[in-house]
Amino acid sequence: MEKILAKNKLDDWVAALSDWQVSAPIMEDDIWSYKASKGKVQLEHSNTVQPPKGFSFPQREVFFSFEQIKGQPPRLTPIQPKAARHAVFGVRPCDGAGAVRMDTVFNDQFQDNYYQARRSNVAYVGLACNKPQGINCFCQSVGGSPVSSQGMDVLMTDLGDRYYVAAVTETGKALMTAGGKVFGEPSADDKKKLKQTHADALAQPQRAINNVDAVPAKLKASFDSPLWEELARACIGCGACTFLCPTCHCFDINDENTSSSPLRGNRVRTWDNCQFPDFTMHTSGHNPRENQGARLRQRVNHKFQYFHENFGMSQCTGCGRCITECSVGVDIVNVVNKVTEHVG
Amino acid sequence: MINLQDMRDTARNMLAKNEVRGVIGYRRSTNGMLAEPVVITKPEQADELIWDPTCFHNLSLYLVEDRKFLAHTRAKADLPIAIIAKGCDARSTVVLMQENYFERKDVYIIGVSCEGTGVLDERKLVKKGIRATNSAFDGDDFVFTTEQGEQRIPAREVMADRCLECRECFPKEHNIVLGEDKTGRQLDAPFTALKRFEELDPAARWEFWDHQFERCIRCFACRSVCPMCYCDECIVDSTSFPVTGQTTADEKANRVKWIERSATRAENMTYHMTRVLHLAGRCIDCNECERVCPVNIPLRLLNNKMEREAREQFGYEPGASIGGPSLTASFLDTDPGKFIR
Amino acid sequence: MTKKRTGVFVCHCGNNIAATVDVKKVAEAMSNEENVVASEDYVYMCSDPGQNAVLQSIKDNKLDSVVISCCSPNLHEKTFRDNAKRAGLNSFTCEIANIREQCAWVHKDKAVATEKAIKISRSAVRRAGRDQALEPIAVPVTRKVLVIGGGIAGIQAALDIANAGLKVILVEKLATIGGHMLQLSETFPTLDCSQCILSPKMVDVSRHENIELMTYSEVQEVNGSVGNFQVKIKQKPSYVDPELCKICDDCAAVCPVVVPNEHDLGLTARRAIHIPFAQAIPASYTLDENACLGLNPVRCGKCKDACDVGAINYDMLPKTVTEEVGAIVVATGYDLYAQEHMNELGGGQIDDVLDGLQFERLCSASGATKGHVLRPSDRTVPKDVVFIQCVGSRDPANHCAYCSKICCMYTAKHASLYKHHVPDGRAYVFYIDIRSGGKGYEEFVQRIMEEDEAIYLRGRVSKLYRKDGKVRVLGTDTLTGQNVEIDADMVVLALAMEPSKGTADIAKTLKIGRDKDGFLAEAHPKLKPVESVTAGIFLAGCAQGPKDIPETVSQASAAAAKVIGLLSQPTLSHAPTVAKVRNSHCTGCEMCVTACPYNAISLENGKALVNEVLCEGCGSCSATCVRSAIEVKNTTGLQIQEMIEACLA
Amino acid sequence: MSEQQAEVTTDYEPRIVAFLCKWCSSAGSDLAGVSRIQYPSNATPITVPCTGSISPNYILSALKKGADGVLVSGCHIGDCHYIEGNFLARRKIHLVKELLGFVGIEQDRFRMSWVSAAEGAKYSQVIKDFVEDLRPLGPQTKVKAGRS
Repeated sequence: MEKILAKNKLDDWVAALSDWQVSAPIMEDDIWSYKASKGKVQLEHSNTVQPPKGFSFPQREVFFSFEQIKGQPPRLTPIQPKAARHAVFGVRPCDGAGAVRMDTVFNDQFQDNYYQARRSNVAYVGLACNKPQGINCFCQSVGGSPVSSQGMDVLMTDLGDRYYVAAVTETGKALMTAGGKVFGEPSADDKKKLKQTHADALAQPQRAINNVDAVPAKLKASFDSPLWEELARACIGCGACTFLCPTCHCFDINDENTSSSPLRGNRVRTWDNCQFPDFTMHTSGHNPRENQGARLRQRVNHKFQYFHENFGMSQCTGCGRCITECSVGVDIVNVVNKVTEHVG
Repeated sequence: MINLQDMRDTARNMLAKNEVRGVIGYRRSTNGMLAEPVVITKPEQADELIWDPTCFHNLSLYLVEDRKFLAHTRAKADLPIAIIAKGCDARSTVVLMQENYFERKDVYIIGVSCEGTGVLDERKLVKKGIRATNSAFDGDDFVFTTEQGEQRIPAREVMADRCLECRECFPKEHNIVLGEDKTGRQLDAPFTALKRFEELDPAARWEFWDHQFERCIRCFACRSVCPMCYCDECIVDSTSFPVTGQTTADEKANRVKWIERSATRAENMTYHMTRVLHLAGRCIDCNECERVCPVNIPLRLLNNKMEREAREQFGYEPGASIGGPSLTASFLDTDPGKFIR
Repeated sequence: MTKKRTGVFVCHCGNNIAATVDVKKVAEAMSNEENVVASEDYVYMCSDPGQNAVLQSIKDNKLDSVVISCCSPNLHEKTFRDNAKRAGLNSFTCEIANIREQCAWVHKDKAVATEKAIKISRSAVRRAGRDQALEPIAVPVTRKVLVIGGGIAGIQAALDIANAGLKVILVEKLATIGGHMLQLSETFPTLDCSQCILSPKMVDVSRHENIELMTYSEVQEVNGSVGNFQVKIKQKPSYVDPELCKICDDCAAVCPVVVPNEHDLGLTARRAIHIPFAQAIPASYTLDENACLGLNPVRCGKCKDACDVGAINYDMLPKTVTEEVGAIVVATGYDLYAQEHMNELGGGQIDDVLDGLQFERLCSASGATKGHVLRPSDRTVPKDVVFIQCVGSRDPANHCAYCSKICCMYTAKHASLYKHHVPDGRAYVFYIDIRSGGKGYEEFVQRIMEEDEAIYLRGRVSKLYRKDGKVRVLGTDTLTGQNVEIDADMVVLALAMEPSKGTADIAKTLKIGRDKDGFLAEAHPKLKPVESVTAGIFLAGCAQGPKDIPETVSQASAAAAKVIGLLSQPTLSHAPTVAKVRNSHCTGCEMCVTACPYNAISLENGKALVNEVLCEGCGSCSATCVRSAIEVKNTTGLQIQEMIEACLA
Repeated sequence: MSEQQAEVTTDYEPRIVAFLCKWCSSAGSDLAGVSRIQYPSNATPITVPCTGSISPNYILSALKKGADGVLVSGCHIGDCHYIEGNFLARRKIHLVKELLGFVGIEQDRFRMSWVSAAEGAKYSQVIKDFVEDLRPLGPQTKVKAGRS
């Protein structure tokens, strides 16, 4: 299903999605973030600081609550995520690609019900990038494209005063069907303009990872490279890069007690972060990744080598957030290029 | 004006003469026009050093990293390490020495005066819609290179808030210093932003902070970038835990959890409030925490509040003296006590 | 940590607790606590059967910790800890939940009081859940005592302690011991000669083999704690060797410098080289370096030349000694409130207006006028003398709020002495009321009124001024309601007593507190009147508050008894609830070192190190440490956190 | 992640955690008991050695665990059993109080008082006043952790 939507009709479409909670990027506190749309959606954003991954993988997920009364067996109360259908507008192709990777992780071998319960209720209405969103975009280096519909349910392309709207999945079709008459049919001219816009978008210069196909092997060969520590010398060990990454999915599970006698509390999953020192720390105090260099290597190798070995694709989708938001200039493109350039 | 060549020559000479084992400074990053911290150890690297309005980082953090690295590797440094330090960086270096984190002789401070222009607040530039590929100091202006050519902007329009209110842009504590002492050239009165905020009534203030604490994602960038947050284990929500041969199983099992990992408002709030209280009298307003916050939580207001209380109620100026007592470890008979019933 | 086995014992305290708190319900609620394996209630937990029940339960249930929910820990914490110890438990794993004073006695509603008692008890259970077994710290003691102040209080204390076989160092700021008592003419109510009763004691001090006398000396620094103080004492040079000095007065005879004599409160003069008074101990001259022309033979050197025995040495240097002592008695005495403060009474500017001590010197046979009462301005015999009581005392708005206690008595004595010297003179006494509680005191005052015919006028004096060679006294007699005007030849002010100059400094040096009036604070107003708040430091005499000689002597002997008791044991036991450093977390920032009021923390290899003997366990360090690298044992952050939870559950 | 506002109940009783120093305020509260001076039961005391030992974390923790008010009470200035612990506390607590007010938490939720061992009546008055001042504020939800 492919349609045309006049820009001034966008709000009408949103209004028609009465069964859905609609979120879209809004500018608040000087940053773009996904927020409930309140009826108005304006897709003039550069990419959001936080990717939309939280819709299906929130920073905090309560698995169950527990209670242990003295002399009685423990009582567990499972908690399931509330199921509300959620349409997220303005998702950029890198983040769509991110969703594909997250889906892969949480459904491989074991299906994560908490993730799935949320994910199955989320629809991504993407927006192609006619121009790179920032100076650190490099989606084309990691098998993506600024106009890709990967991971999307609908892909919109800005054609000036109108959007070219294409359904990607059945959910996407349903979303568009709900809009009904707000859409027009695309003319041949529209189709031509779409093609041209996409071609132009692909031709926009981006940052590049050199010889990307050889990267996994070269990284594998560089595990013991002294460069890791050198490149991480400025790293302050915060978690901004991974918390903002559309594909980082590591988590921690803790019991958060609300009472110690009787023992009561919740078992909670929270995002974890390979850049934190205690991420791989053993009880003994031994830490196999004992310095920031090893932690940087983990982040980069996971994206560019291990994920490749496991799933045949780069985990990194080239959104550039980890570069832009790094306060001390740690740059994943630079790191990959530097480390691999010395390997034969 | 700071002569970059002087800075490079100083670094080069000291490294060549083996007077220091490294120089902590700035170089060009691969992220657009921004500078990034670097530690150079060879004389030939001196030409990598730069000095421009994007040199906003407080490099004293890397003195902390350096000491941690030495402690971790059990290495003994026989030479000092040099640091390029702005007024604020020098003050935080003083606090670190006040707290014995290292000794004065271990550090060679190459002071750089901000000469009253301060450094750039990148967000203000973005707000102005300027995409630049280079930036430079020029008198009271910053000069940016953009696609449209050179763009000259009065520094005060895009300068970091802390620089607007800076009382001491000249690094008093130094071994050598580059640039002129233009102390007193502050553009806004100290605590201007704070005063503006305090005009809000309590309900409005709560609404504001409620919203801010709700947004925190607890990436700990604020803590990680702070030179004063050098604790091996943060008492509120640690992402590290020093284990030694003497650490008992009991200590490992029974750590005080003042907050939980969940990034909910109450937890976030407790984290930030504790941090602010622990920085009282130690924070010297480099405002790195606010700069690095990916979601723009205005942390400076909180730290400023404590700074002003310390100054006005206790006559305490953080980073003023290496030998003086710490704010919360000392008291005066004249400390205010009217609030006590 | 393996889980604790805690027993909870809830006391009814007869009906004291049980009337407002449902004790059964408290015991039942506690039995639901995770660590609690036994929870009982009993009518009187502190009684023998009650204690035995606890004892039995500890054994039967293999308890490792107990909580007694009862009265304030100030009353029975020791009882129950000792009891727990009898059962083989470590006494520091016994906690008290105060459900009487802090709950049952202050609330009426049984439901809410019970609920609060549960919270308090639960909180104690949590604390006990993480209590460590601790052993008291044994501290060896130094069997030597420092007495500060060589007045009657210090002398008495030093003699008592020395007689018990302990070594004493007696430190006196001035060149002689004796203090204010030595300035007195006669003492009330018996009118025996002050010098005559004091001098033998002073000689005893100087000859006592256990007393080391350090005059002209001040305590500069005190470190350490009970049993082991390190004191630094600085002795000023007297420039005269007391061993050689023959007190022949040849030196003073040639000394060209004349200054007021402090011993006579300025009523006489002395030379720069002088002996404070004839019977001074040590019996030696002292060269006042502030008055001397320069301690230099080129400038003067007359005294040195005059001294046949070569006792004078201009090159004598100050001497600082460090001594170890086990206990300290502070007897730094009083000073009179300065006349300068009394603007309404001339502010010290009117001739022939004297303070009480000056009058003593006028009456004293060894004094300014060789025992003849002559007024200072013209050396005539005063015929009308006005004595004014409560000068500066009992005046919270302008001067001292307190009663100086001895003025009623010594004014009566003054009036009497005056009348004995000048039988035809008239003695007027202005008073607010007469406080004469003491053995023979009331009779004494009555005798002065009736037999010596002193004229007592109830009222205050509003103004003094000089007129026609007399002092015009304007006052009121509140009994007749009439204004009174007296043209007096002399006026004597019974000025308030205040802590001696330097009391604030010595309090700071010793790290002991002062009360609101600046006197040294006793640890408890009733039960610990001679102890300071710091263990091992005791108080004697007027430094602690105004008192007369018998009372001063009693307190000095009491302090001595305390010291003797303290040092009669070979070791002292110090509470083990002291701060402990987590080395892995300490960065050596020194904040705790700065915050510690006891100098108990130092840096050792870049880490804080607690001197457990000095540490009092106040926890100032732990609240200051941003890293939680230092905590007080059995009051840890974890315990407090769990107690908070228990209070809010 | 928003938290539910605690429902306003009609029979609201403020819950207070009262940190009392062992030597003065705890003894003062004992005296109130001995004198049988009645006061509201809302405050549960936790005895600590000295106000100087009270870490700001204790205060934040109490609020986070749902205390409607927190009281810190110790010896009058100059009377500290540990000489200067209350001086250190006065400075630290000032900062805590200012910070709480700054972020918009009602200033009346947190209180410090000096109550000597002789001031049983004052202790009861401090509690009475605190409870009365807390009542109109309703339950404290701002710092309280609201978990599902």
